Amino acid sequence: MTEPINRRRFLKVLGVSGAGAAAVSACGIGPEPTERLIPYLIQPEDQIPGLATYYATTCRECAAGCGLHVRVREGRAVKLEGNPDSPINRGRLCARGQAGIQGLYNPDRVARPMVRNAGGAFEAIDWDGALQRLSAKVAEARGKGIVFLTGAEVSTFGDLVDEWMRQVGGRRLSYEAFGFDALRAGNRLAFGTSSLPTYDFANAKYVLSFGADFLDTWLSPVEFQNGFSRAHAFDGGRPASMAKFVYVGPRMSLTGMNADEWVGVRPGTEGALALAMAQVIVSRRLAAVPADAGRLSALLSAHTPRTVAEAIGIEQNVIVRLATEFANARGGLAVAGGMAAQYANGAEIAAAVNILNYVAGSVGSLVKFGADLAVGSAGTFADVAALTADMEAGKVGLLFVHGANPAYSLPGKFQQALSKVAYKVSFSSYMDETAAGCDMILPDHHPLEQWADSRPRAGVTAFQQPVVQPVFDTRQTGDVVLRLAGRTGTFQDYLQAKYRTGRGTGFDQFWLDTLATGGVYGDAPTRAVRLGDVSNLAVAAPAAANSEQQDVVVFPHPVLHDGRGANKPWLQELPDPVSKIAWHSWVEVHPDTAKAWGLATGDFLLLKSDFGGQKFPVWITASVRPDVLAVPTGQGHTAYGRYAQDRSANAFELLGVQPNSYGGRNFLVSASATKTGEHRKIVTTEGSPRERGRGTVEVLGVARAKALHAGDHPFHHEETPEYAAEAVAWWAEQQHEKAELGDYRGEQPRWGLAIDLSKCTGCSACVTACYAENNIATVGEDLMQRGREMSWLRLERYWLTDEHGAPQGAVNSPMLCQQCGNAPCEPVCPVYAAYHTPDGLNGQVYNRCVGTRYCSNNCPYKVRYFNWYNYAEREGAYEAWPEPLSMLLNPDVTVREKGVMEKCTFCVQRIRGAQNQARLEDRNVRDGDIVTACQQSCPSDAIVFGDLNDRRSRVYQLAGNPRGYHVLAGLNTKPAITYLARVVAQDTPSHG
Amino acid sequence: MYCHYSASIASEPGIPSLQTCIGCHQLVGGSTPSHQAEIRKVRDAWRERKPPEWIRIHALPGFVRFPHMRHIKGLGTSLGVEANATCATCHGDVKTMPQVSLVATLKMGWCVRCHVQNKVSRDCSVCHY
Amino acid sequence: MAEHAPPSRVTYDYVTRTIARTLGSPTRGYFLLLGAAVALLLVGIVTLLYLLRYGLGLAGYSHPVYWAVFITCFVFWVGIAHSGTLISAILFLFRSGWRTAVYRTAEAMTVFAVMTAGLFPLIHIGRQWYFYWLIPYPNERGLWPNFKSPLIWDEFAIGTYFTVSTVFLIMGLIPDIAAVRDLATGWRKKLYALTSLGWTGANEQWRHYTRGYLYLAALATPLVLSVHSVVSWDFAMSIVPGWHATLFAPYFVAGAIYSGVAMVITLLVPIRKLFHLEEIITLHHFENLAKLCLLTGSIVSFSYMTENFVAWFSGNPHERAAFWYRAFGEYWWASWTMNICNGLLPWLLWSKTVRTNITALFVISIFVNIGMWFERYVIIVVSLAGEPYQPWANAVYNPTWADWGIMAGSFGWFFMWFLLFVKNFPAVSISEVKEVLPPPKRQATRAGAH
Amino acid sequence: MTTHLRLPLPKPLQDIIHPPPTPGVLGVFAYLDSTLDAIKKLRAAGHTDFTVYSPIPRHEIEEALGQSVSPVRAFTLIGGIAGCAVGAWLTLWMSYDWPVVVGGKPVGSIPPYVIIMFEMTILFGALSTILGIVFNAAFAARRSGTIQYDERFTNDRFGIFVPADSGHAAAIESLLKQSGAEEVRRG
Repeated sequence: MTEPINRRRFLKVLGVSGAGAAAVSACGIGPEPTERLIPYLIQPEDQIPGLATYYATTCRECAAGCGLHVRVREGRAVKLEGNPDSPINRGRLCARGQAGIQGLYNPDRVARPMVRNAGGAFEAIDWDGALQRLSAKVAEARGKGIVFLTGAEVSTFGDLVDEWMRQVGGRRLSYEAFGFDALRAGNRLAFGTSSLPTYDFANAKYVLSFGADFLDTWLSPVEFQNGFSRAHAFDGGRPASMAKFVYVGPRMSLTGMNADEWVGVRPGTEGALALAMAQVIVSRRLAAVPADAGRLSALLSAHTPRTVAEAIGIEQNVIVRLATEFANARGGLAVAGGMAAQYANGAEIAAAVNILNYVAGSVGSLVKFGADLAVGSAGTFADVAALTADMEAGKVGLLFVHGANPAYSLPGKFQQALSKVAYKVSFSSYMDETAAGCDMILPDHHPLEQWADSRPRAGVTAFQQPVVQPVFDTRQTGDVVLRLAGRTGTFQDYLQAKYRTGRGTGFDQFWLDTLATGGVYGDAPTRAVRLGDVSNLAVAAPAAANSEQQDVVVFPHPVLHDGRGANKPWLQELPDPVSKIAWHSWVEVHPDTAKAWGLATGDFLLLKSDFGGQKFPVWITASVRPDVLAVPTGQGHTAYGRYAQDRSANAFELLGVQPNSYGGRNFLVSASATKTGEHRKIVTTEGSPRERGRGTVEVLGVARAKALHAGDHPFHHEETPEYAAEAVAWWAEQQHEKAELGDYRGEQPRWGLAIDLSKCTGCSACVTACYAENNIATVGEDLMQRGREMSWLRLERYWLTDEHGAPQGAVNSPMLCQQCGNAPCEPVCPVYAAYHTPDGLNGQVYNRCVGTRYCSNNCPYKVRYFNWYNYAEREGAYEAWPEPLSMLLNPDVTVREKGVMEKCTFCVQRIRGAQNQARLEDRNVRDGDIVTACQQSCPSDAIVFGDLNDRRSRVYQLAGNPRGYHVLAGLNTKPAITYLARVVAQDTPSHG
Repeated sequence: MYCHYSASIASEPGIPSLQTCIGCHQLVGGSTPSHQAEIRKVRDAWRERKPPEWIRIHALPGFVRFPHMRHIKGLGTSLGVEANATCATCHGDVKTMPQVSLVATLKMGWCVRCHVQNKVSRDCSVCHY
Repeated sequence: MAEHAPPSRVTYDYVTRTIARTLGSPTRGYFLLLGAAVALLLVGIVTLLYLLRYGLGLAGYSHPVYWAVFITCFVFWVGIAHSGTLISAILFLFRSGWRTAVYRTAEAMTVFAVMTAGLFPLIHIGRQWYFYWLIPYPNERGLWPNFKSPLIWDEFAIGTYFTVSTVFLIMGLIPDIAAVRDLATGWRKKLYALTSLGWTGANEQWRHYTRGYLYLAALATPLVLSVHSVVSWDFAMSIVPGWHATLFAPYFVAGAIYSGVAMVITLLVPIRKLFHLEEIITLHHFENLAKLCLLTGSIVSFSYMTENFVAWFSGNPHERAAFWYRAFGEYWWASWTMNICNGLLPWLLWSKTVRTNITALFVISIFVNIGMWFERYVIIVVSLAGEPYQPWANAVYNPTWADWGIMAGSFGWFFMWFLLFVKNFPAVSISEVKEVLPPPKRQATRAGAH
Repeated sequence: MTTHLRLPLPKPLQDIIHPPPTPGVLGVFAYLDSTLDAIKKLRAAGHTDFTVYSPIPRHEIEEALGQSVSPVRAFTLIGGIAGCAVGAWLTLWMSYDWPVVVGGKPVGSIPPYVIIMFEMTILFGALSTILGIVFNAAFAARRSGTIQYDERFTNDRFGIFVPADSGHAAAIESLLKQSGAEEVRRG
């Protein structure tokens, strides 16, 4: 599909700089190739070679609408960072958001308009030709049914489409594979409004999630994680009061594994639990129950703990305990979503949870209606099902698809229906399943190339502006629509016109400010809601699957989500935070079940539902109920580019296409599970799932943690043992001597990091940030299976277990180079490629390294990674950056050659950059000038970087925190990274 | 500094855009025939809106960082060299060169010697990362 | 001073001619062997070309197992190299007469084994074309190697060892080359005339020669002990549990001699048969080699026990984990191969019947070689794969065709040189074998022991 | 009185390459004891600079000739010391030439450097020993280069060559004969 853009163009886009060398000299014996420099014809006013320019725009990888700062060097977007001004993500950015740039420079983008020829094959066509042909089609399709299908599109573009559809007598539908129909229905049931409120996690004193994966996929993950960590972390900005987090659901997701307690209820019974808790609260007057709660009495009395406990599958005293804790917290927040909102009775569950919030008095304080979320107004699954039916019936003459890929999430069914449509047009930037089934593809600009806005929630308007010139011959769909609608001007004009109204002369200033801040950020007034009539709410769980049928839960993959992330190598190579599996899908099986069926990890299990069958390799884990199997979506594409295509299985195949009672889709199906006898080595980065008391992670009960005072050393035993004391003294002496030699003379900073494990959720945003900042190669499935992944920063997930050994959440420990003061890796290097810098880093000189790999053997943290192949080799078997993907390479970081060792150096390029800047301004580097990529991205602010020799720096203070400890301190490696122990709610016994 | 507009503020010196060239060479025609011939090339290029291809003389390997601004600043303050003159330390007296050629090896030993002479760090990670 | 009485027909003349006969025109069998060796070598070369073009990824490495078969082979071959110098130098200083019949073979083996071992560090590094950066040569950048790195110690130790053992071999050869020179005819006479450096056996020559030889032996003795100690420090100097042990130097030296002696037996048995040297290399020699095997073998088994005991006794969780993994982890089979071949088999040698049974010795020596290869494999690969510090980062490593290809090549390379040597130079010392014979006397009075 | 002290000075090059043959008598012996016997007789008769050939070194011969200890040992000693010094210089000078700190160890840390020094000691010691042997033996070879020699000497025969002009030759021949030479040649 895509033509490799030629070198001339490449350099032009590049604006000519060291970047040329960085990208080209990747495969490097011998001298640099003679470069030809092609200057700009006319100097772009805002581009200075060697200096990064930041543009504010908006992330469109999901509907949350996080603000972006795009780092642009010489006309190339090289990194996506969070926009601090945005009230949504506050400068943080998740893995999916950061990978957006790999969508921009994706080698499998549709490079130019395409049309299906007589032979049925796609052939290129010029824009004018395509548009003429299309307007003819529109004319003849009038009255025959014209439908414009978009993703969640609450924006000016959406308005424009609506306008046009009215004009041509068509209609617009929006479709999200993981819609929030149940929530809306639930809110309708409970409060009579179908809008989605915002949830204030930051001020919650107790968080109770009924399946809502607010840290990975639910509504607005970055915002929620940021808030959650404030509430849940031991000292997350609030006076040390750790909000307990309880997760209710059949399977432990990324969100679930951050819980202090996991209540693995039988699927579908979440609602009963919520009501039972409400019943306890009301009957025992645990909270100031609102007056109108009286009308609940009938409903609640039918759901006493005693009556429902058995059905839910937990003891009633647990229900009572939870209810008491929840109410006594005075500020308990219960959220329903994810799995719980995807059962046949999802709406009722959502309603029940609303009731729980209501009786606990959280509605209005923590659950704010008014600032409604945009996804609330997206089309329901029922609409799409109806559309599919219409298409089947030939009632659709012309179909436009933009920002959605229903052919993947409604496999088979939608594809058949598609073939019945007379003419269908896709605006997709990639050849996805839907586009492949269309007659014409008019590739849209990538969100980073276009003008647009969106309203992620009431009161907030996020703007998009083009940050790079279009990489390919694409055209913004807005422009196309305007043209088809026979209107003049570009979409940009249309957009500006819209905001010009009522501003008059003030507009230009407004426009500049908006582009600088990335949007218009306001608060919507909170709207009070009253409890509706819920007396006949039926939360009963659907009948459990019969013996040979299995309950199968289909859940959204944390990073690939509904499959849209599958064409981005960063996301494919990012291990799933829970299973640590990458590059393929899997089925989660409880050890007991596995034993009963004689399954081993990697055996293939064929799941056959009434709608379809798929094979998944088994991952055995205690983080799922024994009577439930769980499979992620996202893989198994039949198109969508080299990284996504023909990879593992598509879980959507198992799901039905019939909307359920509330117009949503059932993600819980019953299927038969049979062992196929096939086996594969799963691609996982997981070594031992238990930490085995080797001192990698430390865990404290909350009471113990609160009892700590400054100067305490709860982990003192970890410090240097007696027999090493002398050696340490000797070492100190040497440090003194060293300070008097050459570059080591005088006062130097000692760069260090503090990582708070009670904040880290394991979301892995930092990992992707590291890939993006440091030009880390993605090695692909085969090599990763052989343990060749290059991830400088890995997240080690160690289960916390209760006395029965059942997992109760996990500790996530980001493991990266500790920049030891006494680094074992350094002295063993024969050529000083690994050495100690004056500012306390373990330098790694890539161009000096000969690749003996001794340093890695001697590294007790195992954080050094070796270039087994030349991952930058053009057309090489393991090429990591096929053009134009190479354009996102960071020009400040060397692209490592085959045969050299590489590792984290605390983003030394950023350190040097800051130092250069400071020197230019005749000042010293200030604390906070330097922010490492991982720190910058972390949604829960778990990572802090700074100078350990600067007593005023944040990191210095954190390093002195009594919860602080060094990993393997007993080896006297003197790490520069201080970990702060994970704190768990005291009444959850757990062994790290 | 006018042509390589970003040398003193950024790590990269910046290649003058053709517009920049023509800005002067519209008027400056050159004294000797050889000069005039060269300048004619520039003007033709401008007329054809086709940027000329410069051949890179001063090239460093991809794993070396040479922040221009910092060197200009450093040489400027420590040696008291006036900003424009600092260029000559590495590039030689370009304006008298009929054709630009290397005056220094631009090899590591050369860099290190200068760093040692000026008592600035020769720590590896200053240039290599 | 083991002067044994040889059959009377073994005279100076007999010795000269028997040994000279080994240089006679090669048989078809010889060419077959040589061909096989060269074929193996070619396999190695092709593999190496692949490694250079595509990178070390072709081998089985898997994080955190960053050293594997290549380094295993390196240590294996260095180990083999040790018995040679031991027999020729140390036993020379001890004046043990029985060494004379076997030391030439052992010494040649030493030189070729070091030549083989020396290749591996070059092959296994990531950027083989920059291997010379490990050499302290004045360069434009003004950079020097890091003498604190055990790898540099290695470089010096191996380099010295190769040089010294080579000159030692050549020194010993000179009088014998002269001897064959005086029997040879045609081009060979010319060749030997040149290589014998005008040796005539004049008293002045013997006078300096014997002295010099003595000093070389005196220098080679501490050298041979140091070399494998240094190799062992590659591991002992690191903090990897399973490597980091003060025991390593003596443990490795003993192991090296153990494997070396085994290899000597493996080589001598066929040579003796092929060249009909039964009268010169007698059972007595084999028995002595077997005793040496038994001694070093016992030291090795003792070291195994010590290692495990200390791991348990230290109470260090990481040490314990490492050795538990070694014995019962994914690689249990490798560890037990090592324990059985090196720990148990040598105990058979307590019985004289076994010691004096050539076939038995041959079989045992083969098993010892296998066992010693696995010892290195276990120490290197298993200690890394177990990864006791970061339980998250452990891995299972499996060698690939590239690993085996290079290893095969190394055997080809070694045997090629060895075969070429035995056909062109006396594989048994002529003059020294004579030395332990009673000199020809007119009166039948016993000669004073020399 | 030892032979090597009375070595003639090295001759001009062409002489070194093609030295004129030395006139003298060569006796071939089958037995060690008869050879020793002959040596004793010769020395008794005041001959000193004769050459004894033997297929193997025998202490009896050395004793009979009353040779002094070879000077090779001096070469070994000097070489060894030089090597140690070179090792020390390499390691320390190169460390401080561009000080780089690794693993919190001193820039010039002696313990590891001792290993390099040791290896260099051995290397230089061994090489200079070889040098010593070649150097000394070469002189010997020069001296006896074109004196008579018999190929059996490297096999199982002993030999004695006594340089002598035609005048004294006869006496020496008879002396060798009665000591038990199985063959006597004059050249």
